[in-house]
Amino acid sequence: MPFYLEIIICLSLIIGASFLFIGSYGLIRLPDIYMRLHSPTKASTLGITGVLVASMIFQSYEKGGFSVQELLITLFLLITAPIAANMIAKTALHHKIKPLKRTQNQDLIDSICEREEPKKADEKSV
Amino acid sequence: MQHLSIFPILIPLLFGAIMLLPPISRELQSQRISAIIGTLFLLISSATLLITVDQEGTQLYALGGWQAPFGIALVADRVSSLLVLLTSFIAFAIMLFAISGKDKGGAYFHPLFMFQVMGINGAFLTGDIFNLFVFFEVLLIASYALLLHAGGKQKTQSAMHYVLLNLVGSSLFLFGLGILYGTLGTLNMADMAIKIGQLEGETTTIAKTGALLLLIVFGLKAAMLPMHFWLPRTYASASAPVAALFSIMTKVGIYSIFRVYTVIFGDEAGELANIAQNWLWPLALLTIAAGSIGAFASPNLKTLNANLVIVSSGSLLVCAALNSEGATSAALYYMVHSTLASAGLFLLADIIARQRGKAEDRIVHSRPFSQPRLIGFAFALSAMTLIGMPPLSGFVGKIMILQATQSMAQTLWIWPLIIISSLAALIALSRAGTTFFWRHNGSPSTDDIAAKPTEIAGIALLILASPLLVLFGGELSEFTQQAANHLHSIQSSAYSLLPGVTP
Amino acid sequence: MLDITITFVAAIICIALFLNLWRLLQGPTLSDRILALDTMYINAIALILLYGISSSSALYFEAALLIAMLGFVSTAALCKYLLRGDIIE
Amino acid sequence: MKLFPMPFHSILLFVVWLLLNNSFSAGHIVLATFFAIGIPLLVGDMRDEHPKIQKPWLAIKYVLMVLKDIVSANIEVALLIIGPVYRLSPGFVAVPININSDLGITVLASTVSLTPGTVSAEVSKDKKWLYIHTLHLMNEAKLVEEIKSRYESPIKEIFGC
Amino acid sequence: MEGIYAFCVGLLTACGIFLTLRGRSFSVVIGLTLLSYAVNLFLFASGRLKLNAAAVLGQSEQYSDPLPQALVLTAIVIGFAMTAFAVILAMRARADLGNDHVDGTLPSNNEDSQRSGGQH
Amino acid sequence: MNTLIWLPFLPLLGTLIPLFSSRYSRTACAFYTAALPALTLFLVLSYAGDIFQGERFQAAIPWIPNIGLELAFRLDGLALLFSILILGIGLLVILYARYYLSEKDPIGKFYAFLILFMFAMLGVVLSDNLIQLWFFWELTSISSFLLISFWGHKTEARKGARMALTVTGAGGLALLAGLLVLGNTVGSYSLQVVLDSGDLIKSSSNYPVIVVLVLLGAFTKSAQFPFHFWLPNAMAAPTPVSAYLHSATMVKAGIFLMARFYPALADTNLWFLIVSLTGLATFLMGAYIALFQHDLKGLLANSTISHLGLITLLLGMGTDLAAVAAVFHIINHAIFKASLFMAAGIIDHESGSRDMRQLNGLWKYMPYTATLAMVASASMAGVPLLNGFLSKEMFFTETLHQASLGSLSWIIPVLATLGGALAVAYSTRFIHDVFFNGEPINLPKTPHEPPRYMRVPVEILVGLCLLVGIFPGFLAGDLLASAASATLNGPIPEYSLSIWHGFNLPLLMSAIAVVGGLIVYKNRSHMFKFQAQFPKSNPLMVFEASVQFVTRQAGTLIRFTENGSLQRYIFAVLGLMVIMTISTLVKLNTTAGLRPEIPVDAMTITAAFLLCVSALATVIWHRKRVVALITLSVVGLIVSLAFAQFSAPDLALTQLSVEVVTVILLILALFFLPQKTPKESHPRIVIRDLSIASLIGGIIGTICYAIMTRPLDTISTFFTANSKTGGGGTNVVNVILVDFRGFDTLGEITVLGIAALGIYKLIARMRLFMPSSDGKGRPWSDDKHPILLSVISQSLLPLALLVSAYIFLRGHNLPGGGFIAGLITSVAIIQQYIAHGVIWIKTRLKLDYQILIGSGIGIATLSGLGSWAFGHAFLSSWFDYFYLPAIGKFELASAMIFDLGVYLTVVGATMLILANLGQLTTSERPVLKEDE
Ligand code: NA
Ligand code: NA
Repeated sequence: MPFYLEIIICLSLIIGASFLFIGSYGLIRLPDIYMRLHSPTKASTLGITGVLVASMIFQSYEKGGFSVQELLITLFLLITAPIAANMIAKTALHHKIKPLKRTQNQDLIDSICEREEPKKADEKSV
Repeated sequence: MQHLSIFPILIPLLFGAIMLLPPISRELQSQRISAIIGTLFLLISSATLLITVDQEGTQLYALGGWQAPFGIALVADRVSSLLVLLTSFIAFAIMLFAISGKDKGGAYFHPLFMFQVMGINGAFLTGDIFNLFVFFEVLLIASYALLLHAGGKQKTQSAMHYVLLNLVGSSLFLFGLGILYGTLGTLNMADMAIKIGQLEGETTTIAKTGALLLLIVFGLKAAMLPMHFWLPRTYASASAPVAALFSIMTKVGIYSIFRVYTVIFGDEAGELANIAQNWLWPLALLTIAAGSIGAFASPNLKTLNANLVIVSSGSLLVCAALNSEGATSAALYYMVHSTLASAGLFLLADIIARQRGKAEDRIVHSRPFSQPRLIGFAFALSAMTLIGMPPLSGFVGKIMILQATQSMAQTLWIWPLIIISSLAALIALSRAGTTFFWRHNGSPSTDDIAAKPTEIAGIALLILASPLLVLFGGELSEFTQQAANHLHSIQSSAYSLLPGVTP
Repeated sequence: MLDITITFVAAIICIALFLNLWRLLQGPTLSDRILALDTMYINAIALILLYGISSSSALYFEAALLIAMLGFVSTAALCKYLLRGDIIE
Repeated sequence: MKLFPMPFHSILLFVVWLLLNNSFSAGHIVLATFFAIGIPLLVGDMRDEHPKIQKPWLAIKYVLMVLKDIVSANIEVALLIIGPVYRLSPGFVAVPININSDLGITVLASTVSLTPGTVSAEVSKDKKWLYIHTLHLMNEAKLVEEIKSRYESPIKEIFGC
Repeated sequence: MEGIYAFCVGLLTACGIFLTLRGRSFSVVIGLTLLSYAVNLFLFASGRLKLNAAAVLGQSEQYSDPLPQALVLTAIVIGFAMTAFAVILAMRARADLGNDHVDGTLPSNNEDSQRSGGQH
Repeated sequence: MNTLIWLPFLPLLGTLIPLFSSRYSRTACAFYTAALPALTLFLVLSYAGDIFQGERFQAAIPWIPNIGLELAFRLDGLALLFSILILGIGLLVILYARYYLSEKDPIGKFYAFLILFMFAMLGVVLSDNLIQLWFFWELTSISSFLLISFWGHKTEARKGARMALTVTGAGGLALLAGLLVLGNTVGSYSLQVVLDSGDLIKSSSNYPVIVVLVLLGAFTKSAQFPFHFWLPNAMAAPTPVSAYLHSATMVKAGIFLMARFYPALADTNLWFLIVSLTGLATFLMGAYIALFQHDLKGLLANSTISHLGLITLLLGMGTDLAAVAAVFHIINHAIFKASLFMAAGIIDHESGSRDMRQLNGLWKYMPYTATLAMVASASMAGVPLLNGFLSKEMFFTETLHQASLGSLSWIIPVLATLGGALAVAYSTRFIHDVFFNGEPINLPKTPHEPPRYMRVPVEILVGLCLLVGIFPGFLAGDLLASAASATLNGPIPEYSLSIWHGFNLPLLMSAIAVVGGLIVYKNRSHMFKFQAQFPKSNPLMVFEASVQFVTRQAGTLIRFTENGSLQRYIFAVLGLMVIMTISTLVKLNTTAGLRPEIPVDAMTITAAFLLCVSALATVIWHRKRVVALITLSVVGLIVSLAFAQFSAPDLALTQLSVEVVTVILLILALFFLPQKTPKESHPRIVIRDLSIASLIGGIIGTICYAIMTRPLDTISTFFTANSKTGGGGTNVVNVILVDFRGFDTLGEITVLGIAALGIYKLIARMRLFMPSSDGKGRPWSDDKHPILLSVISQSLLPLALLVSAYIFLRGHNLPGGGFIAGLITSVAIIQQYIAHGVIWIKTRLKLDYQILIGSGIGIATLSGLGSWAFGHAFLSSWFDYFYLPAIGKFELASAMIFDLGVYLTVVGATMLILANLGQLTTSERPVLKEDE
């Protein structure tokens, strides 16, 4: 395998792995479920893309043709990850899980749960 | 005919599948007609198979054209074809019974029945141990579904135990298969028989654990103590045709024990020769005892009959423990006899329960029967068969078993138990019979509960088979003798079942 | 170089999986656990692809694809269960 | 019945088939065509009516933009995660939306989830509000404005709703 | 590697067996599922472990034993069918008998079970 | 064929006659019924001449040679004697019963049972084969059961019959064992061989066993002490039955057995001790008890017991003359006892009572019957000029001619005299209490003479009493001689049948007996008072109570073992498994084999750690069900990764897809199950379960390790070698599945299909628990179909279908195949159900899942059947490569059609399960079709 390819593969692998790691790390580190949602949804999608790119290049080289199958995985993840995040957020909200204290607009949570339009600030104060 | 050996599997499979498809799936009547036609075809082909095997010897059928041990082979020898014919016969009789209305009360009765028959026949015919597992599962899953036919709390409760226990059993089966494949590297039973003798060193010990695991699995199916607990409640709660069909299911376990422990772990298995027998001895005898005690304690006819199934299992296990041609021959005869008898009584118990109003089949006084003569006659025949009283078939089987003991120790253990179990059956069944037919109050029900002609025909086929087994006992026992002879010689002539390899 | 990178990356992904497991065990809410499981699916895909690279085999792609497809369904079903109890209605 | 009830999907399926098989051989092109026609016919009924893509080029442009945003979103979020957590200031935001199609709303919500620091948490019953959670909420009004201008309007344009 | 593998199989078996011995149908089903994982891994291992040796002609230099794999595949499918049946039967039992105990009756003199009985 | 073979079967044929002729008239029925027995008797008698000359007739045809059973009959003196008794008295009973039974009684059934019994008895006495003898022996038990319980609506009849059956049945089983041992000892089941092998038998170590077992059979049947108790309770039978069974036939079967095996078994100390002492005890006890009976038939029954004891005692003595005396008394007892039973029946019939405290002074009302009865009684008492006297004289003589008890041998004649006295006493009571002794008390009917022909049988029998008593040699000489000779299997001793032997000790004993008997009768009031001190124990009650007791104990035991606890049942299975495997595994010295292990890497450790922790977490949290489900998913995921790592991509794919479907299924089910599991296992149980679980885990782990580290020589090389050339595919696993072992796969999809059908059955009638809130009491969300999920799912469906097509088509050559493709399709459809709900799908997806299953299995089967057309075996595959312009080379294989069947079944089954389960809560829930 030419050196430049190896470099590219390694780089994408390392970048991918870093993002994957950060995604999982955030899952541990962030203080509430709503914040944790962000980390795998985003960091992981990019992370997996990195690994996929590495795989694509590697397999293309190995087969001597081109291998773009891996794109499909990315496609699937891009389509589904937001929906999964949305579903998980819905469950958290449905279970009335308290967000971090300093979260802004916590008063919205009731409306979100009821899927109503947001109550206006002035209405609330009345 | 070239494909004869696979007919007993394919016919029920195809009929089962066709019954799921329109137009047959839409009408109960057309399902009934095709079920009768299917079981009749099955009966004819099984009988033809038996005759062919008897005349031309063992029929090997290499599925997919792949010769054993690489492909799956069906082995129709005297043993398997006899049991296949038995299955087909009771299937036909039971189906005759069922089409009078017992097939109502839930969907898919007929296809499930067909699939169960297919599973049983497959288990008898296959020569491959993993394929045996598959057919075990076919017959089990069909039996689970059939057990629940027509619903009711009782059924649900007993099905729960039956299903979960068998799931554990299936797991053990696979563990056992894994061990055997991991040590022998083959799945064909004849090939295993050869390879088992070639095992060396500690691999032998590992293979032995596998063999014992299988013994547990087969023992569970055969209701061997301490794994018989599930049977009485399960059989007693099943609807009549299902319980009747179940009467062959314990025999599948017994058959597997004979197949595996005389063919693979038989006399020529070197260090692993006859490993099951030491375990079978005490367990078989205890099984007889447990069944007899259960028969004594049974509050109703179905439970009583179920306990007698346990007794018959115990007796058959004794034959397996005896491990001789005579014992195997006895077992084969006894198997045919006891399957027919208990199937017949399960069907009859349904008519009895139906005509006795609220008392059902409990052994308490009740209103009189609306067909006392017919039912009484059938019951008497049934009971005598099961007790083992002449002139019905039980006595021949019993004598064959008693004659099969060879040493003093064997005799001292087996004879008293067999005899006491007969006495227990005698007492229990005579108590049931006198109560049913003579302890009455009130008048017969005026509802239309009389046994219908096809019901009578089904029961008659099963019950009247018994005197025929005695009348033609000479021929039949000669056949079982030859079958036993064959079974015990497979191990030494295993290469004849393996066209794919040369010694 | 590729070998060393693969070992290194594998180690990182393994740590990531440990972290997911930690979250899965820790909870505290069911949503957290489902999220952890969902993340695990993604890390597993990465691991499979990495294994494919290290063993120069393309046979593992389908497994990764299936995890991507089916993992989502199971996440969605679990969430629907928490929301509605009845997932098919 | 139309031959291509779902033209966008037909193209997608055609491409995906070739991707899956890593092959542009004649045989696969035939198969890809077969599936591109066959599967939509098969599942044509299993769909609600959705607006068609009116401006394909805009759609492609939009996709590229989102891809770019995803990359930056990832980096941004990664930095936020490894940075000091106590500085994060999360918050919920209600974004008023004005898209008349479920598909459009879904695309918008997905985009929002994939892009910087936001996750779509809920859509109100009347489909007029998209609730999002932000990891680091600095300026609510600006965020709402950015979502509406950067994502919502192109989507409306693409689907013409 | 074989040691770790065997340990995992053993542990899965133990976990499965323990849950299978519980009293509530759902636990038993979970236990049987774990047990079937163990069974499948065990059966698979009877062909011995090999790395980079998928039994696809031309894709690897050596081939792992394909036969146990085929067996496990069959076992997985059958296991699925059985588990599915058991699960639904558990539901049915709950519906028919009013509780989810595998025996259809709640063990007597048990405060815990009585407390939970009122929950539904 | 020899007519001998037909002898017993003629009456059997006759069993049907009464059933069909009873519709005409009772007389006609009796007449037709009697025809075949009469013919049989005629045939039997036709042999008599030759037999008296010392000939023996035998005939046999093979039946079941494997068990030593042949259809073999012999007609010798003993058989002739018994045949004449059975048929002769049988004919009289037929006539008698015609008048005895009332209009209400089904006479056809009665006669049928009677003839059946006659057939069985004839079979017993004519048998020339041990097994056949037992065969008929058991038939007598059954047919007598039917006769005794003829009035089954009466409790005593039912219970009495059951007791008789139980006791004689038990004896029959012992007899079977005895006969089998006997046959084994001799090496033949032929009676003649056995009879000729007396010495061999007696010197065999089996001899005591044989004697005990055979005698158990004989004693139970002949109501010998301590098995006598069933006989009095069998008196619940109609009197004709008693007259037949309890005088001449059934109870004599035991006697017959002892006589039959006399040459083979008798004449040893053991035989003497058992037989004569039992006989003596029975003789005395029966006579004593007879004295205290108030019931006429009770008296006769106990007298029968006593007389049977007498005969047994004679047979036990072991001398040839005693045997002759025994045979003679068999004849005499049969004659007088049958007539007495019939007389008792007449009295009962005409007066409505059998209680001797009510029956008094009947002489006035029925003098003719009274005379007959009195003659017969006198014979029973052993009064001279009657037949009973002769054999009793012989009996007394024989008691004097033995010395078996050594210096105590005198006891036997003394006790015999005592028994004789008791016999005189109860006979006197029968005569005096019934026919004299004042006026009848409260009889239900006014007694009168019976119908003319009802008396005829009695007249004949009483006539015989007199004739034999007066002309013994002329009437019974030949018969007795030939019977005795057959009994002894050799020449008979010198004896004289004359009435008068001069004044001798036996005559004195007779005199003492008569005088003593009269004295006893005179002082009966004292004796009744004495007897009244003892608590009355009804054997029937005792028997019933003991059966009840055993039943109860059995019930208790069964309730203890089969306590309905699945946990215990599973534990039993596992316990057995532990015992069996550990007992083997301890012999495994080295766990690790010689096969080199794969080095460990970080990835594996991580996966293993994840697996173990999740599995443990599943166990620890199994009571929090949703959490357990999530950890279970992790386990499933790791298992698939393990398959992937160890070179099984197909397995990985399958495991993954099955995993998801399983999780969905469990989630669906969880809705209807409690959300949490209560903590209910006792800590002791938990520890027990933990121990056995760890044990089994350890065992399985050890075996697994031991196997993996040992090399294996397997048949699999065949598959890799032939996969491409023979199966046309490069994915060996798939080729095995669809070709080499396609039959397994066919079974497997059948299982799946059946499971779906079964599940449908389960669901169709399910009542529902639908929780309105989750485990923590939170109400469910009102968002049924989240909008984002709905929209995305619609877009995913075509993609998922494409992927499943891809997986399907590549399966033969690369990982994939119909099964995985089917699961992917199902998951995609399920996803639509989850996202959109049932109603939405219902209007859009018109798939009948049942048809999918049926056609899937059908297609798979038909693809296998296709090969028949080419003369190949089922499931033989074909494949070929084709060339199309522009497309190029491609392969078509029958295996793909098979795989299509798999695909369809999987989709059908999975969807039938999941969709119907999902639909439960909706208006589309499956319901039972009306016609099913
Ligand atoms: Na629903
Ligand atoms: Na539902």
